[in-house]
Amino acid sequence: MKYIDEFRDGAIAQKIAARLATEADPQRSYAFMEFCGGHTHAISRYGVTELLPPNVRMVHGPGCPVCVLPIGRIDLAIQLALERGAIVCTYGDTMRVPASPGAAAGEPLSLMRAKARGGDIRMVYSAADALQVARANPAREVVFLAIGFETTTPPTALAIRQAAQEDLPNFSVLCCHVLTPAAITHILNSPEVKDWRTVPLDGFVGPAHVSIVIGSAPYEGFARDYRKPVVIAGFEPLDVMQAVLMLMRQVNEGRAEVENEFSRAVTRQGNAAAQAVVAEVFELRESFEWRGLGEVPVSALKIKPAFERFDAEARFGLTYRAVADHKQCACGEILRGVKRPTDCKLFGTVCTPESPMGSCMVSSEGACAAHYSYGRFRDIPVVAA
Amino acid sequence: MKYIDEFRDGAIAQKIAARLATEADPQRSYAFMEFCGGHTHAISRYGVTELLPPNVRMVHGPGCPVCVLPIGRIDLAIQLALERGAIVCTYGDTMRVPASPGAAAGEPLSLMRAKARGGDIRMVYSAADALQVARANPAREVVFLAIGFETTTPPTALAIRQAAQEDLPNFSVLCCHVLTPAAITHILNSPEVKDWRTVPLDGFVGPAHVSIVIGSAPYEGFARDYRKPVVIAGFEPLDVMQAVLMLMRQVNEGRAEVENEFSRAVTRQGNAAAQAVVAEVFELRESFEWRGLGEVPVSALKIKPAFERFDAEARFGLTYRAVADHKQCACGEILRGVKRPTDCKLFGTVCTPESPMGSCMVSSEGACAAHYSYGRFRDIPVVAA
Amino acid sequence: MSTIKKDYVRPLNVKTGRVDMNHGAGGRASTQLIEEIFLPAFDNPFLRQGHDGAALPLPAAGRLVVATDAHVISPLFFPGGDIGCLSVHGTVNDVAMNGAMPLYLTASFILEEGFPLADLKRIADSMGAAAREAGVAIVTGDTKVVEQGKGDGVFISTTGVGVAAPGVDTCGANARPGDVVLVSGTVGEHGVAVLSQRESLAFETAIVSDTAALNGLVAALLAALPGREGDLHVLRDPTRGGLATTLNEIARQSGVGMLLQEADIPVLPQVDAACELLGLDPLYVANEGKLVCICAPDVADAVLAAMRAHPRGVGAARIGTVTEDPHRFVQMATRLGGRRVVDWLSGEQLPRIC
Amino acid sequence: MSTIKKDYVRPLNVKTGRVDMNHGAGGRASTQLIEEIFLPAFDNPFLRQGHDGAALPLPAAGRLVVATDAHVISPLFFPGGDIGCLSVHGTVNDVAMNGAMPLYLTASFILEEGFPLADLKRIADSMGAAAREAGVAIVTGDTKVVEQGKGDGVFISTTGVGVAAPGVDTCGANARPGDVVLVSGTVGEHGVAVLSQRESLAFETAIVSDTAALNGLVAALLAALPGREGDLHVLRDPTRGGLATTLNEIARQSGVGMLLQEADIPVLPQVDAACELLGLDPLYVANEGKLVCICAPDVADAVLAAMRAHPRGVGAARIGTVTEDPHRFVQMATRLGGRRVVDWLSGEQLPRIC
Amino acid sequence: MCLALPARVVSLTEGGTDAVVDLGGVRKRISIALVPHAREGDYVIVHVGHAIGMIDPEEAERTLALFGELAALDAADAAAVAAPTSTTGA
Amino acid sequence: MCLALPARVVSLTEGGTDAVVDLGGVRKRISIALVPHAREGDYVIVHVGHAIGMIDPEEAERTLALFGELAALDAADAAAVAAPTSTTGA
Ligand code: SF4
Ligand code: SF4
Ligand SMILES: [Mg+2]
Ligand SMILES: [Mg+2]
Ligand SMILES: [Mg+2]
Ligand SMILES: [Mg+2]
Ligand SMILES: [Mg+2]
Ligand SMILES: [Mg+2]
Ligand SMILES: [Mg+2]
Ligand SMILES: [Mg+2]
Ligand SMILES: [Mg+2]
Ligand SMILES: [Mg+2]
Repeated sequence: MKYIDEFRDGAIAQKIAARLATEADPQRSYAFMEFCGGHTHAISRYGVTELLPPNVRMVHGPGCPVCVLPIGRIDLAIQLALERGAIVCTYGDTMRVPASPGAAAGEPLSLMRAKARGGDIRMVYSAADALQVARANPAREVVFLAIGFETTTPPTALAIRQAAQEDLPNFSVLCCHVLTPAAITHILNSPEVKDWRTVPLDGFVGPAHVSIVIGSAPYEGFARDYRKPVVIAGFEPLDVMQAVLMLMRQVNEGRAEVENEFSRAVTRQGNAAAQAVVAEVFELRESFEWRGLGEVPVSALKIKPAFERFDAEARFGLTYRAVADHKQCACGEILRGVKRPTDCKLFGTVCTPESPMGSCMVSSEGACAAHYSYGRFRDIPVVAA
Repeated sequence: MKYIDEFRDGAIAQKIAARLATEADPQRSYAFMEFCGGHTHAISRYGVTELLPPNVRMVHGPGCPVCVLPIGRIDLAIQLALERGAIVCTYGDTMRVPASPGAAAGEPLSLMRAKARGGDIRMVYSAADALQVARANPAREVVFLAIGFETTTPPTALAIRQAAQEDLPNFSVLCCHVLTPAAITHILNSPEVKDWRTVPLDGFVGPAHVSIVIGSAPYEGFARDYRKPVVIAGFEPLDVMQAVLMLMRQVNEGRAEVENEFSRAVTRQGNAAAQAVVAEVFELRESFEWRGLGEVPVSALKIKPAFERFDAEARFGLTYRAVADHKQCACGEILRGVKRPTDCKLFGTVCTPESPMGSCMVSSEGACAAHYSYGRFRDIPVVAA
Repeated sequence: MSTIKKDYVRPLNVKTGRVDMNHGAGGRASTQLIEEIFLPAFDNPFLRQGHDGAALPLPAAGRLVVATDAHVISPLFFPGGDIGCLSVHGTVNDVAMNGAMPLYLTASFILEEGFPLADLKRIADSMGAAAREAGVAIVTGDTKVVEQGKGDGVFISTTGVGVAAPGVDTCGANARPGDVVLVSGTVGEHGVAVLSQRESLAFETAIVSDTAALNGLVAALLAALPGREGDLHVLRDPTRGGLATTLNEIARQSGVGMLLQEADIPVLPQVDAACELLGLDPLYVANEGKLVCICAPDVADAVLAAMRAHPRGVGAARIGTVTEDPHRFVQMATRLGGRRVVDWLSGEQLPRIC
Repeated sequence: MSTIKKDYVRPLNVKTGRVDMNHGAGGRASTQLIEEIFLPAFDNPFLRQGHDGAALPLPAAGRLVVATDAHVISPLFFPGGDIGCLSVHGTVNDVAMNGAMPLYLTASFILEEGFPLADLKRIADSMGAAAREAGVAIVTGDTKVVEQGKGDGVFISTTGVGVAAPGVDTCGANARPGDVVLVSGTVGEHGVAVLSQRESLAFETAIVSDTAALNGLVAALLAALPGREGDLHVLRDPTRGGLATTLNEIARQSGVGMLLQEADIPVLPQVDAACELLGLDPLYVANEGKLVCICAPDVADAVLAAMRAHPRGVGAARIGTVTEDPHRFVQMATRLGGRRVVDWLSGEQLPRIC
Repeated sequence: MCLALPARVVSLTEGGTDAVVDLGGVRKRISIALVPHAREGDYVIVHVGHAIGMIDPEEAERTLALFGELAALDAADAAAVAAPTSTTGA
Repeated sequence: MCLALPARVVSLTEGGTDAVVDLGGVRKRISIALVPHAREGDYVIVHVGHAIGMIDPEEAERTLALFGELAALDAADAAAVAAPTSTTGA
């Protein structure tokens, strides 16, 4: 597969690993946050950690759209399906995120469990599929639970615009699209990073596919104002390794720049067509609750008044109710880089991918799930008999 | 079971049989038509034929409501289910009556086959069940395909009146209720009976449960005007045998009266309450097509204009289209008493209860089905080894 | 030292939990379902092998008998039983009707998404109890989950494996003119008990399903004929389609006719009444704990005595004889003194209004 | 002379006809369905006994092996196969994975009202052909019909009976540290071929399911180790949950770990591409014609050679070794040079968008 | 023509439109809207979930007695049989 | 963050809003409404059924070349590495 296989080459990986080993300053330790779950996944799936010097630590960021979706939003979707009789369409892993404990005491519901209780909840592979469901079920309300960062927002915008053109009477979107730069700002301004320095952050591996849409320019402030190096990197393992090398060099050389390792797909300006349709359909929300980060100002999008009839919140008169995470769940701290999965008491005991307690255990881009599924071996030696 | 078991007593049956044998005039032959399918069924199931003298022949009449339903009416019901998306409710055996060949060439459809092709067709045990289906499915049209003679009409009338009281917006009735006396008149006026005398008819075993509702008075004209003895009889085997004995005596004595063997349930006036609700909801149809008998004037009921919104014919703008029976099917002649099942070329070959070609092979009250399922042994001897 | 936490699986919520698609995906959730619901209910060393199948000791001699049944009953719980015990009895009996001793069962479950785990556990426990009572081990199984609206709660297919002693052959083709037809008890209870629970019919009755394993009864019949096991010509359980259909099947396979005596066919008065009410004929109503036995006339008394001496055959009766008849009619002398054909079930045995 | 017409049954309309409730009622329509569709497709003397079960010759020696599988695939017809042949292969393979020669199959059908008879015939014919190719006889069965909306076209549960030679024991608990892990060919084709037909995913590919019977391959492996059959420690077919889940099951049952070499695991390039597109991992995608073999290291070369010499094992590869590991982790050295756990499948293997 | 059976009224529901009837130990709720005069202990004739008529116990006795008389007649002459209810003259 | 892959445009549909793309022999129809300039032969980046961007082949070459240079560096000093694209100055 062109533009894929070349970026997974084991021989080159060894060479970058060797460079990293050579260039790492043994006197210091490096902590880089990969914002994106895509990077978290690549690091875990390809075993990139093994190839990094021991004094380089990757800190997982909040860039997993499933992970940052707060419980209250899942509750709204379940309410639409079970109480309002709507067909709720959503992307894969969203189905498994635990909601607040349902009427059926005991375990919390999730969209998947709500489906097992009779909710008509359907997994789609594209916002366009949800539109199709609405066309095929004219007598039913069809709601698309739209999650994701800037990558995923333009297809949702297209779907809403299309619905407006067709004057589809039964389609609406429960919009949960969030913005990457706002989250990075939030982390940089968090007391752990900014004041207490309990979370050392020497730089960011910047988003790959988000940056295709928004370009690299939005990160420039982080380099300039917070003096943090940013290297935008593709989601292939060599991209990640190369980005770490580039970050290490910036740190070693005392630079703080936005560099673009993913120049084959990312420009400074991003995708103008995508930005245009997003601007046509969406506007900024004053504030939005992120799981782990809490209320973050101007960090999400909502549907513009011109398209209000496609806004499920308005259409169904939904009232958002914030719900606290499970008391012992450390998702919040993990999403802010303050804790690692193994710091959570529930990790691997009551919280597993089969019965996740927090959202980080749901998607394989979530820090807990990635560590559970790919990284647990790390503390034991392989003993071949 | 009180009022049942006493009327199935084998010892008494032997005694009535002995009386019949004693009183039968060996010089003549007796042909009695049992109008009702209920009598046909009792005769077959209990083996009554064995207990009658050889010169007594029972002629099966048209009193099987499933049998007389013409193809065009089944077509309408299928059309409602498959083309209009209605839930069609009906009584048991109606499901299996062959309709005209459907779009899917080859075999004719039936309600059961239409159900297998996705039609929402439900068997009910009472008109009240169909009402309940309508209440439970407010978003769907629910049509009750109402068949039957005067026995079954009052419950349908009650359901329509109830729907009107509740102002049920999605319930309607495809009314196919027919009238017994009109059918008897039609047979008595048929050329085979009246003119050519090819069908000798020495009297009628009169309806049991129909007569509970309409009383015995309506038959008096047959005795008076056509000089045919009528004995109203219950549906238990002793009732039938006793009725035959009573008919035989009338014939022997040259009488033509209406006698009531079923006096434990039938009065001269019938059930006034039932007649009242029927009169409230229904009125006479000018003409109605019966399978086998063709168009019979004033032989059926239709829903009164005051209840028109519950009349599926009006509500869906249905147009009745008469459809000819299968060319080789002798149902018509059988229903008129002109032929016996074994006179039909299709009997027991292409036409069997599993794949009936005509309606008489559907219900176990139908002459063909009754003979197929209960009577086929008649021509072979039992040889115990 | 390893900091990895020990394998821990949050137990299934069998109180309020439901089957979801994960339980059928073949991963950890599937394994958990099996280990927490099926293993404890069926427990035996073969099942605990945990292979995709079971390796079993080979019986010493005779013929191997296998039988299978799909169980799709609605409602799943009915007076006198449930789909769990039924799925054991249904197949154990088919093995037994081959004159064989049932040894092992396999079980395949098709669960509908949303099915309550509490009901599943109740069903599995009922299967386990029925298997233990019948002396068979459920040695291997499979579980799939289908989406809501693509199943009906739970379907269970079971397959039984047993061994028939040499000289035993009870297949449907063995009936001969002159043979005696016996039935092990009253007919029609199972079907009536199930129908009584259908919402739209809903009648009240004390009738319970007769569902039961008949391998013990079959063993007793064979034991009553030492050296003459071959005189037990046919065994068959009159399930779907009832006694009438089963006798017609045998008549067809053996190329014979039968003559039954209506007065001798045992039917409980309440079953008779319920059938009247619904317009059914008890001869066509399903049984799940009765058998039909066709045997040589000179052993009929011994067989009938052996039946009546067994708890599953106390109501046994001689109901007719096998006749020579190229038309293979099952006929019946009615209680009234008439005669009629007792035909195959045609279509479904549905409540009749006319 | 009798005027009764000869038994005549209008043949099923297999062109445009559909399954209706009568076909499952146990009467004449049920019998007709069996006689016109299943009997000709499966034809063999055991099935023709027409009993509610089959009486079979007992194998001479060894262990009796039974296995069962419920098949609920959607779509029913997919590139490379259909639910019919799949239901034969799935169970034949489970018997074969016990080191046994499969002899007999039973088949239980749950049909949804309205299912086209033409499709049923096509499926039955495919089952019959697959059974003949695998050398097994479908000896008995059962058919039920459920109402529309309570099934999904057709579900098929099959049970296989076979016999394992003395000394053969290939159950999942037998893996030992130092053993070699082999796979008989490329993984992931079946699952990808099925997914490619799902309406909402709909992609075009030349990939076809690998569905096939593996009893011939197993026989070849055993034949390659005369007197040392015991060195074939584990056989297992990596179906639902894929290679990864199967290896985890074995690790758990044997109380061992494994170390795989990603670069050595054979995957077709198109399967790789389809998995990339859908966000799937081929290690978790179902196979229906592949086996995993874990054997003693000193016979590994001979086993691998025997695999490659057999038509069903031409793509066989050595993919890893068994390790001592109280945590029972299946680990993998990645192509990149890193290392990771290869965990059980968690939840469903569903297309992933993030 | 249509299937109907005599069953004993066990109890009337409030409002009096429905009743529970008993047939040989089997109980079922039916509508008695068409036989408003039915009371506990009466035998009603049940058809498609509705009582459509009632049994007149005396007439039932009469009919059974008639059957009984046949026994007496067996060896005797047929002439003396009591005529059943006749509603129209000849 | 979200799964996306480079795939080659095989053909454009009429109207030009959709395209068929090829990834390693697997073909799928996607929307190219967000990359209206995509043409046959281009590599687009596909996410949830939509092309959201395009591959710049020259930049891809440059990145790969950069990896390649590491080999040359292996035994040498690290100082001479060419700086990658920098969009903001330090
Ligand atoms: S292990 Fe589970 S409970 Fe703990 S932080 Fe992670 S997701 Fe939350
Ligand atoms: S046998 Fe069939 S075709 Fe012939 S008259 Fe009877 S119902 Fe009609
Ligand atoms: Mg069976
Ligand atoms: Mg059975
Ligand atoms: Mg059986
Ligand atoms: Mg299995
Ligand atoms: Mg259902
Ligand atoms: Mg299996
Ligand atoms: Mg299998
Ligand atoms: Mg297997
Ligand atoms: Mg069966
Ligand atoms: Mg379906």
